[in-house]
Amino acid sequence: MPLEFEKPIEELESKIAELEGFAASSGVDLSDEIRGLRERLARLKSETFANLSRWERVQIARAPGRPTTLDVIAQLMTDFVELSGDRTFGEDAAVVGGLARFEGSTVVVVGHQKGRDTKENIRRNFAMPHPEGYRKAMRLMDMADRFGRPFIAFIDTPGAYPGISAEERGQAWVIAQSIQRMARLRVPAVAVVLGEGGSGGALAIGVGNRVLIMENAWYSVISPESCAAILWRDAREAAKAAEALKLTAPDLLALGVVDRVIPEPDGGAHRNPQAALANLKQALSETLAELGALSPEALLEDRYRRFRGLGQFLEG
Amino acid sequence: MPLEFEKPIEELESKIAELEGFAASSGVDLSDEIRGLRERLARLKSETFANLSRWERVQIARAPGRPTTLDVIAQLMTDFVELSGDRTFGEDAAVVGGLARFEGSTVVVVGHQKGRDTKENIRRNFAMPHPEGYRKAMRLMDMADRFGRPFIAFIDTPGAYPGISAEERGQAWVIAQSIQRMARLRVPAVAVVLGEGGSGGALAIGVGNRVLIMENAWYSVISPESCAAILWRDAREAAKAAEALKLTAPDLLALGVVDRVIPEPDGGAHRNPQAALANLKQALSETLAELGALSPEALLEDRYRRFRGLGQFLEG
Amino acid sequence: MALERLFRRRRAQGEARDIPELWAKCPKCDAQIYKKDLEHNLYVCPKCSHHLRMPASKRIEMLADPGSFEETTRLRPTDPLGFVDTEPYPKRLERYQREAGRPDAIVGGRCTIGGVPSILLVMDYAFAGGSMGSVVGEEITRGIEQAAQEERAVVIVAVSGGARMQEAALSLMQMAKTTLALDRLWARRLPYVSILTDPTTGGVTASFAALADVIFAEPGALIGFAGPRVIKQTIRQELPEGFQRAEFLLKHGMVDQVVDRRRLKAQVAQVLGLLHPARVRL
Amino acid sequence: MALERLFRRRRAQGEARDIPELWAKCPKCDAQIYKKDLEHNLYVCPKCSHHLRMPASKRIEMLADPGSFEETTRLRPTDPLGFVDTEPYPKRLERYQREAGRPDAIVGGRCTIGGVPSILLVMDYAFAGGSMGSVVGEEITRGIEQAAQEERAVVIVAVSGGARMQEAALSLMQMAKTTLALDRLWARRLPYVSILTDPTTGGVTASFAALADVIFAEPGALIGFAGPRVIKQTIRQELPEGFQRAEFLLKHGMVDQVVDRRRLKAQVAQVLGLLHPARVRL
Ligand SMILES: [Zn+2]
Ligand SMILES: [Zn+2]
Repeated sequence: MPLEFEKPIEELESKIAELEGFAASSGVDLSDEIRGLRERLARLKSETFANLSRWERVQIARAPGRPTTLDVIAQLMTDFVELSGDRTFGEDAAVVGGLARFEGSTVVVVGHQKGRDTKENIRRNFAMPHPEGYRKAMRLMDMADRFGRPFIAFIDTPGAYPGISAEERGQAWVIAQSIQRMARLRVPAVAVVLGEGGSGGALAIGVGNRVLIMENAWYSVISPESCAAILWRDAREAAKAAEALKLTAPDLLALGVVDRVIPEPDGGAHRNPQAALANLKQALSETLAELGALSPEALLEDRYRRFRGLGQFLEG
Repeated sequence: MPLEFEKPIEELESKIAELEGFAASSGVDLSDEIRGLRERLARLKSETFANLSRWERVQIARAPGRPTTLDVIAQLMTDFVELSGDRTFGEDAAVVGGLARFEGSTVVVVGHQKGRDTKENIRRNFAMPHPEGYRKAMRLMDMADRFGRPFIAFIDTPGAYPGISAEERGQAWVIAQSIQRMARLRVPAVAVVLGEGGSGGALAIGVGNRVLIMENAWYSVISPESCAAILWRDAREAAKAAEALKLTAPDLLALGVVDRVIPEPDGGAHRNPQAALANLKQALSETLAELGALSPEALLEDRYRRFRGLGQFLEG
Repeated sequence: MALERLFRRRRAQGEARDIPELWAKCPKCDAQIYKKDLEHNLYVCPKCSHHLRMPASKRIEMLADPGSFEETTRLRPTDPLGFVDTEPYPKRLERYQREAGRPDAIVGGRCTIGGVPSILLVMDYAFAGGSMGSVVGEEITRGIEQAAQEERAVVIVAVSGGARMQEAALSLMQMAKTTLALDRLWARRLPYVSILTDPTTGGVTASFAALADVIFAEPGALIGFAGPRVIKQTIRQELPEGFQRAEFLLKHGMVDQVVDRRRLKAQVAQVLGLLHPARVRL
Repeated sequence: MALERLFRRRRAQGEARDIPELWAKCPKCDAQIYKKDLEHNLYVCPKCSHHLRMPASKRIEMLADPGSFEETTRLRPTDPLGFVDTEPYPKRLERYQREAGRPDAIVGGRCTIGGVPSILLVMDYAFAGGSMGSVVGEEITRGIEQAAQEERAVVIVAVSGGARMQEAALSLMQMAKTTLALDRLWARRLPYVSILTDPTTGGVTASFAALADVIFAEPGALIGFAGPRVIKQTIRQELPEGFQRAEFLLKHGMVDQVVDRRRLKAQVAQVLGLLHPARVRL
């Protein structure tokens, strides 16, 4: 199902396909006309995608078919061994992680995991973790430290689960602990915002030496809908909230919240996952190479300085 | 309520008291007779207590009125601040702990806690911890390390709670983790078996550089009742099991499982808690002074060597 | 603080009503309390011990040793995103500043507590519900760094609706910044005590407030990550009695003690005395 | 191993019953399985995939690369307490040794697993239900220390009713000893994989078996601290279906994967390859 702003493009694409089919079956030469339409399509795409509103980008970030953490691992890594559980309370399918090889070297990976259909989404609680999911992430951080391997976190959550069960088991506590644990990693830590970066639930695995973000991902303190519900008292004002929150990749790069924007193909990663993942691979590879040169102490200090500098205020 | 073997003593004591009362109110001089009876009492006591069977010691270890962890803290320490919770799941009243001063210096203390009456015993689950109790203990170990203060553990449990709730939350895992965490302490660690030392539930906080034991405490891999139920298929054979298990302080000293036996007054600590606690204080004081001279690395190595040497076997 | 704001607003509206200014009503037991008595009782209802919200300045009076407090907070907020909702963020800031009488939702500085050299940081609910933006994050971070440099303990009184929406991702980053700063205390073995008061939710709970060596909560305080309204929307049911209250948190292992405000100073001083490097041996 | 013990006892009683020796019955689906087929299928029922107990020697065959295994375990038990219940401990030991064909409940040594230099330690249920006394604790400890010295990975197959009563407190101390030994692997970043098989309970679960970097469990294996009988006595109710089974442990976050025995070698080799220092970069 196309997103709202994708509809004209999809319609034009299907018209072109129809004409091509007709030309092929009838033998009528329509190559000039088709070429013209293709140019028109290219223009329409670049106009649409060059001027995406923030709210449209949020929709791309949530688009079905957008690569999830497990897709990224499957495509960019080998030898993945999924590890489960927090050794304390439970296994949380909203967070996945384990060991894998990236470009031949062992890394520890973790990420929020959305479902690819409704059934899987229910099982994975729409990638909204409970405390045990974050404790699993912390266990994987321990492992990265233990074996001196880089830690890579993929962020893709609307937020930590806001429910009774999560509060009972210390959602706030575990998010704080996970932030602290990740800050203490003595190995290179990279966080990549894949799709949605919803608040503390995202930041819990976001304390990288470098924070990368896919071009159409969003990352902020609150979702546009919740923000609109509070400030405009109307969740339908989400588009306005998205604008106000400056939650897109270019915004965040300007604010220093992220370090690098990973380009997506026209229309977003869901329209061409392979291309998006190739860009992600390159960015990851370059980032890990850069961080690989730093000692554990330098990595700690680098991470401290990175987050220490964030915020804007006036000296009194 | 006196223990079985205490009854003749208690009866003689009350007879003497009666005579003294009669002598005082009537003016009849019974001082010779009373002196004679007192000598007889002393002989009876020393005969009884010098020849306590292992099973009788187990009963003393469980006697009502025997000092509990909180009694020890209240009597031997000052400025106690009780700390609660495991920051993960719950607060377990079967384990208590916190900060306190011992001889003017800050220490971190933890211990199993029995109730002083049925109501409190139910609240404290008869000192049988759930996983959250051990996680509380581990949090206190973290604190001892964080602040470079000695860690003192008082052992007094029939065992870790054997129930569904405990198994669900990883009783085996948390005991293993607690053993490991305590082994990693970079500060002096002392464990004192106060009363009952039941199996893994006791050992979880028993990985001290030194392990002390009260004269009438027991410490073993299983309680005499459970052992009897398995080996004799009859829990009433507990006395035999107690003999076979060699679970008393002198036995354990001979095996190298404990490093020092803290004397109790005749009849056991419950008959004169002040005297027992004075002995405990001296032992603790000397032990901490000895360990205080060691560096963090030396403490780790000392603990490793201590436990590394335990066990008996033949080279093949 | 709710009461103060109420009175200030009434004055601002020019209503000359003497009686309501002298008396307050306990929101729990409805008792009419003479305002001076309430203040003397540290804003705890003398009838039912309900803990009313306490102004930040009174918190400092209560916790710092008399005469020892020296304010160091001084940053002012700006508008990094050009945030406009129903009104521009700078307008809101002006109103908050007027209402709270300070530049942002925090006040703090050097002091001693029970004789222990400390940095005391107190959040102010009167300013935008104690929300955390760049200024709060930076002041907390500076306070912690200063404590590390000067060998002081850290005491933070939290009260907050969470991270401040109008600074969006920058507010979120304050969670990381303050958390990372806490590690600077470690090497010097300096203690940090967190006091959770009504309400402490969102990004403040989920960062520095939850990471103290010792955590005290005030009786009845609402404490959590998600706010009750959000949770109710999620589960579409009423929340259980006592949910997310201090006592609930104690039961679930998240706080060390629920402490009556009238014992709080003594309790904090005792912990600092036990843990500050200059005091671990007497 | 239950089947083997069964057959051995029958032989000992001199009964010449050929048919039962050639066939085994799946305890789950009651299928009659030709014994050779069962062995070829790694003691997994070909009908219902039930995992039957597997002899320790077969475990080594399954996990070690062919021809690579070199046994190092060699200690013999003694009777440190002079333990007598219905019979003296030395008598029991003799019987166990006869039944299991080894001196105590463990066998292990050097090998490679998927080419990774390893120490493989396998507990033997046929010896006193895999109970841990001084010999098991010492062999595990030596194996771990040896791995640390020789830069080998550690793989332990656990099967145990718990600590051995007849060595009482010394058995208990093996929990600490083995746990402490594991820290020797840390400095050299050597991986440790634990495999929990049916049953793993008591002091073995609550020490080295639970502390691996990666924990695999076999389908349907009973795993826990307290045994089901003890728990039933405590709660005086029936235990829920599936309680303490491998899948229950996975759901409760205690193990990384429940792995079919026929995939186990590959899975272990993959983990070791990812984590052993000589193999983290290819
Ligand atoms: Zn009231
Ligand atoms: Zn079968």
